[in-house]
Amino acid sequence: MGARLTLDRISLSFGGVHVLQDVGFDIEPGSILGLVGPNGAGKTSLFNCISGHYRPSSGSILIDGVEVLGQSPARLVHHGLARTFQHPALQLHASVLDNVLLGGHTRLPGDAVSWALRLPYTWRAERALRDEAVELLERQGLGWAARLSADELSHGLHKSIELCRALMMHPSLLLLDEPAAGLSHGEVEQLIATVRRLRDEDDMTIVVVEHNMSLIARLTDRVVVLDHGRKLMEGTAAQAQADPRVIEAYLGAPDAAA
Amino acid sequence: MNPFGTFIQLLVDGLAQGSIYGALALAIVLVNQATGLVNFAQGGMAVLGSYIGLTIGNLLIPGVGSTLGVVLGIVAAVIASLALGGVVERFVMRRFERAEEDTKVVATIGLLTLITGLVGLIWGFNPTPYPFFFGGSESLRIGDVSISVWSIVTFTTIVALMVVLQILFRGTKFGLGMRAVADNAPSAALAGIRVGGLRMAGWGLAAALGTVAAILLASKSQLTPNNFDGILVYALAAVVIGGLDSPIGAVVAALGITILESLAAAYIPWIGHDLKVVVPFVLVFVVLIIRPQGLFGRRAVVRV
Amino acid sequence: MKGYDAVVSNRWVRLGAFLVVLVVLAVLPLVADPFTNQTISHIAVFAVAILGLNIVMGFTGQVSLGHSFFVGIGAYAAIIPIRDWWGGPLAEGAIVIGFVLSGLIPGVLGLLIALVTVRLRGLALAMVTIALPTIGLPLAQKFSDFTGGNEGISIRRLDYVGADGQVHKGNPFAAGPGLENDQWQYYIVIAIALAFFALAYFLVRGKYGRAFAIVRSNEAIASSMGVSPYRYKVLAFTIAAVYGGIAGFLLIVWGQFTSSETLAFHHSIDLVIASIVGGAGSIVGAVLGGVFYVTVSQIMNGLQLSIYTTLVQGVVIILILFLLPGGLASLPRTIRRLVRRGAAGHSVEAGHAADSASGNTKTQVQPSEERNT
Amino acid sequence: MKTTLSGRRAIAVAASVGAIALVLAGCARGGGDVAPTGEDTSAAVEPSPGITDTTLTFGISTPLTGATAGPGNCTVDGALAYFGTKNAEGGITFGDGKTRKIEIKSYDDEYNPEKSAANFNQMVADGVFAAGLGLGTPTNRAWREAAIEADVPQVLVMTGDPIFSDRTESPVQLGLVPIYQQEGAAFGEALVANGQPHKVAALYQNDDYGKGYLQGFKDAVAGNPNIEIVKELSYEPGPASSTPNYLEPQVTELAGTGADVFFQAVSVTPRVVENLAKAAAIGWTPIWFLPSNTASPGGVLTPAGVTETTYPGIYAVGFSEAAAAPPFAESEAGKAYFAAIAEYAQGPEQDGKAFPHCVWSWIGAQILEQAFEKMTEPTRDSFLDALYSIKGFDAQFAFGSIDTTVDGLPAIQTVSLQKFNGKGYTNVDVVG
Repeated sequence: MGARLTLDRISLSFGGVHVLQDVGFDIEPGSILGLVGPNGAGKTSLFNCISGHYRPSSGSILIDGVEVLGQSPARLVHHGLARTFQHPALQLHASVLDNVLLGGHTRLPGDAVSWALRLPYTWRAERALRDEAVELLERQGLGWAARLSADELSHGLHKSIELCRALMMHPSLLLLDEPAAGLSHGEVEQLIATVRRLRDEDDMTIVVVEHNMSLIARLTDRVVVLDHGRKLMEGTAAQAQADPRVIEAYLGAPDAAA
Repeated sequence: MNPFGTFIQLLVDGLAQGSIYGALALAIVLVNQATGLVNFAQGGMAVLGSYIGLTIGNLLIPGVGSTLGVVLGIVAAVIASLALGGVVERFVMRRFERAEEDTKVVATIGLLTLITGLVGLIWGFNPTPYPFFFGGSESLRIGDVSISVWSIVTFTTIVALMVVLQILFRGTKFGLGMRAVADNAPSAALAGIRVGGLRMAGWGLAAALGTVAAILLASKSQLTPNNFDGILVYALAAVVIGGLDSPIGAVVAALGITILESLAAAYIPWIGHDLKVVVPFVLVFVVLIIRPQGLFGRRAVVRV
Repeated sequence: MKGYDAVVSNRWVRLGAFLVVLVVLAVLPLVADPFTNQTISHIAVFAVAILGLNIVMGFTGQVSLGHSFFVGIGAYAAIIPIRDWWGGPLAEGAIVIGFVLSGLIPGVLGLLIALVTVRLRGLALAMVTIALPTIGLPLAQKFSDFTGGNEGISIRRLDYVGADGQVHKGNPFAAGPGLENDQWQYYIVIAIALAFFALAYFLVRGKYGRAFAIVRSNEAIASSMGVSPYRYKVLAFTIAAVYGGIAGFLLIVWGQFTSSETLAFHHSIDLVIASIVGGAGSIVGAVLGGVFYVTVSQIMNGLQLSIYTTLVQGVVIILILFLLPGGLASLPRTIRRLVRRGAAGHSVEAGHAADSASGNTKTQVQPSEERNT
Repeated sequence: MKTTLSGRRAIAVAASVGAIALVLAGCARGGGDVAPTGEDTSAAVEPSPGITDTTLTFGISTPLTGATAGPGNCTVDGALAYFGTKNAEGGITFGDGKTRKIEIKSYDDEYNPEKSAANFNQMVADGVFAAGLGLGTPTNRAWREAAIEADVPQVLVMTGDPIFSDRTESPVQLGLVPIYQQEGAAFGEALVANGQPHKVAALYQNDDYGKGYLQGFKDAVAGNPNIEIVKELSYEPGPASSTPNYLEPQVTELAGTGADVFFQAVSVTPRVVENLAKAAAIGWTPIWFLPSNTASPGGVLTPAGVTETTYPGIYAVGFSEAAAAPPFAESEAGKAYFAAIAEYAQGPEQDGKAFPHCVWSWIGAQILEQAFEKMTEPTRDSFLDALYSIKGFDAQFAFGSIDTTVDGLPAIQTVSLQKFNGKGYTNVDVVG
């Protein structure tokens, strides 16, 4: 079941610079929200607020009605939140499988002593997780890469692996930070299919930060447009593309709107 | 000597000894600003520099007379250290530019081991007196308190160096460039700053500074290969307390911990001289917990 | 499925190799001369200490320059109960108490210190860890009535009252019939060291290994995965302290002596150097580090060139950092890489395009275990 | 199929290695032990390890690198110089009539007890006949009991720790230099002897060295109301990282007591130099007491800028002539000593006079030679018997004669109180 995410009047500032001002919106469970806006609009900062990496100076963040503002990112995971990063930070010297397994961290039972003693239940949990990860990778068409070292793969594959890692967390709320950046055309198509499937089959709530407006238009149910740390408008992608304020905001950086 | 005289004497002596720690701390700050790492070999390099100066000075003395010989020796030591620092940065530390923090630390520890081994083999382990070119052991008396010429020279030299560095850091293009490099080397490079050159300069200057401190120390208490081992630990404590990016902070902290340590030893009986070394390090704990960037340091913004 | 086959067979090979090592380790002391046994025990003592350092430095990336503090405290925690109680009503129990305390006391101290300090980054943590031996050594000397000060405590010839009511001198780690002391001490040291290596080996695989690795490489991502960097760094620091303490116990088994010197800061530096030379991010590296720590001095002594030891160590560490950043443990991998690059020269991805098109899943298999080893 | 095959193969290899090893184990060490412990009726004595008809190997474990490397290298170099000269003359004629050359093997312990313990194991493996002369209390203590267990003589160690000369505690040991208490007591007795009232300030290293000196002094002045110890300060010693950087605060604090005698048991040369200069600078001019290892005229007093008139008296306890004093260098023996050091020393930049330990080691070597000449069998027992029975031997550079027959005292026992005369030291009996 997807989570409902409600933001209310989120403000964030660094050393007197207002990065976000009174941003708020609400996402229906099981829908895809696009977060768009020109460079420096505050999209990633907002992401970081939701995922707990930044602490907003005021406002409220509710996941399924529970206030999570001020909780550490590691705590937020227990609210069903998972995210990807603009630059996928994988363990380059670890295998793809190990990278993906990391996503299942919180689902593994046992303390350090049990694991050091290799008690049978830790062992079994690890094996079950491993099977699940292999299956997930195979579903993404990455089964062949499971045992390769991450640094032997391309950027596009890193993005896919990172997504798998996030999916291993069984999230109800998934934040994707520029998932299509640097992907080839074919990879983008695959991404769209995957994200749609997550919404339709797994009923996930998904927030996507993306520059690529055509991708946003195809993928999202609604969009929120940010500019200079403020919410410019909220609506469907078509409404946003037609909105004069949005066009004006992008005019300063026309290439970004491409 | 009356109790008040003792107190003042402890303060005065603390300032002089603390200046030595401060100078090394200053060198550590300089390297940190230039290359973003902490150089554990700073003390070893300083000792190496002063041995070079001593050797050159001794070679010159028969020809040019003792005072000039010593002065030229010191000049030679400073020049040699500048070169040494630059060379070490360029050909050793440059390799670890992108390495992780612990690798860099270990690289400088390796450097320290190498230099210590080398100095011991070349110059031996005998404590060697270092000539001072004017009456270093003379002292002035003000009431009960005596202030040695050495103390005055040391203190003023270090304070002058600190001021020069502070101006260099905050007020010149060179310092600005250095800070830009420390903050973000790639963008500094894009902005046309010669990152490599600045780093070499930072290391060279730091090595020269350390050598000045080592010579000052040696002129009081002889030169040995391990002269700076204990002092390095104090200098690091000073850097942490004062803040890694603040020349003034480093020197003030160095003076502060030295004086505090002496006073605690003299006036808090259960600490005494046995446990006075504990004082600066407990202070390190306290400062780090309350103000992790150091008393004078600026807080770094953590980016995700 | 064929990929799995390869891994399984690989595991059998590994198991076989492990059994060989085990058998050799078990039989060797019966054959070898005492010095060999003592040397191997000595290596094992420091391998355990270095393993602790690897867990905190290599696996979670925290610079610790105070490891000798934990080794020294562990040695005291082991030797003082034995000195005071062995031969009394507690008999051999004193050794067990010493063993438990040698892990427990450093562990608790490590935990307390970590709770306060691991929030600090890089250098600040290094500084705090320097403070540990710097404070610990004068304290140990201050309370010399209890710790023996710099004269130390020796339990090789401990006075005890025997069953006959007479005072005897005895070594708590003297062998029973059929074994020599060096053999007996070897078995104790090796058994405990192996056990702690096994624990570490299992720990850094699976859940905790992945968590440590991500904490080391990217704390922001770690926390997004539900891995609290703070908790895992505290955990690693505490484990390292326990390993240091256990190494202290083993030091007592090996040499039956300790003094305040064991705590000294420069021994921490020696351990850090050994850790890096062996390979900080690796279990095997700890053994190699121990070999380096013990045998370099021995070889230099043997050549009667010990005044060059410091220089040689300095050169070795710089060379290792230049040529083998992963330490000696990474030598096979580096060679493999060089060979592969020389032989194939093709990128894996290029190969993959063809593979996946034809549905062929046979690619180079790199068992994930290898990367941590 | 492949799986099980390679698995079986691996286990088979393991098993066969084990089997071979077990077979080896059965015959190697267990079998070897039986022969020598069998009958003991043969007439010829079985020589101990490390001695042949032409050579004897002597091991020295001492700090050769690190903060204590200076004096540490000296402990090797003095012996190398002495035996180097003797070997060049053809060797030493032993009590059993054979002439042997002495081979010195040195082992670096970095002033680290764990390394010195490892060094002992290595020395045993290298087959040294005996070991000793090494510097340091904790480092020698670390293998004292191991040496007893292994029955390897650990002799003429350079530490004033009394345990090494206690025959019951240390049956195969002997100290070389006077125990610290003796030195402290010598000064105390001389101070009492002058009959004047004195206020004493003390600065000592907080270890067996400093505490031993102070204890000896206190015992000697105990019960004498004339002498009052007004203040005692200490400092924590330790090599390298924890070497105290300066002790001037202590000197300043002690100066505040107005004491007229300064009992200073500090073992770090540069610190003593600083302290001597400091006290003069702040106008405190007490009578000084210096311990034997940091009283060198050339190495300590001259660098401190101290002259005969700076203080009412600088006293040191000596048990050997100081190589840095002019009369030493002018004497025939002194010239021979410096020539030998120049030829045989292995330590870097060794001048033989910066630390007194070179001379002490030279004296130790002479005592060893005495023992070698007296031992009638090539065994450690015979060597120890010979070593423990030297009496009335006047070693070069040592004050008084060597007497190793007294339980509880080291080989060199005669300590003399000496007063600085501007160039070197002259022996005195009374302070003042």
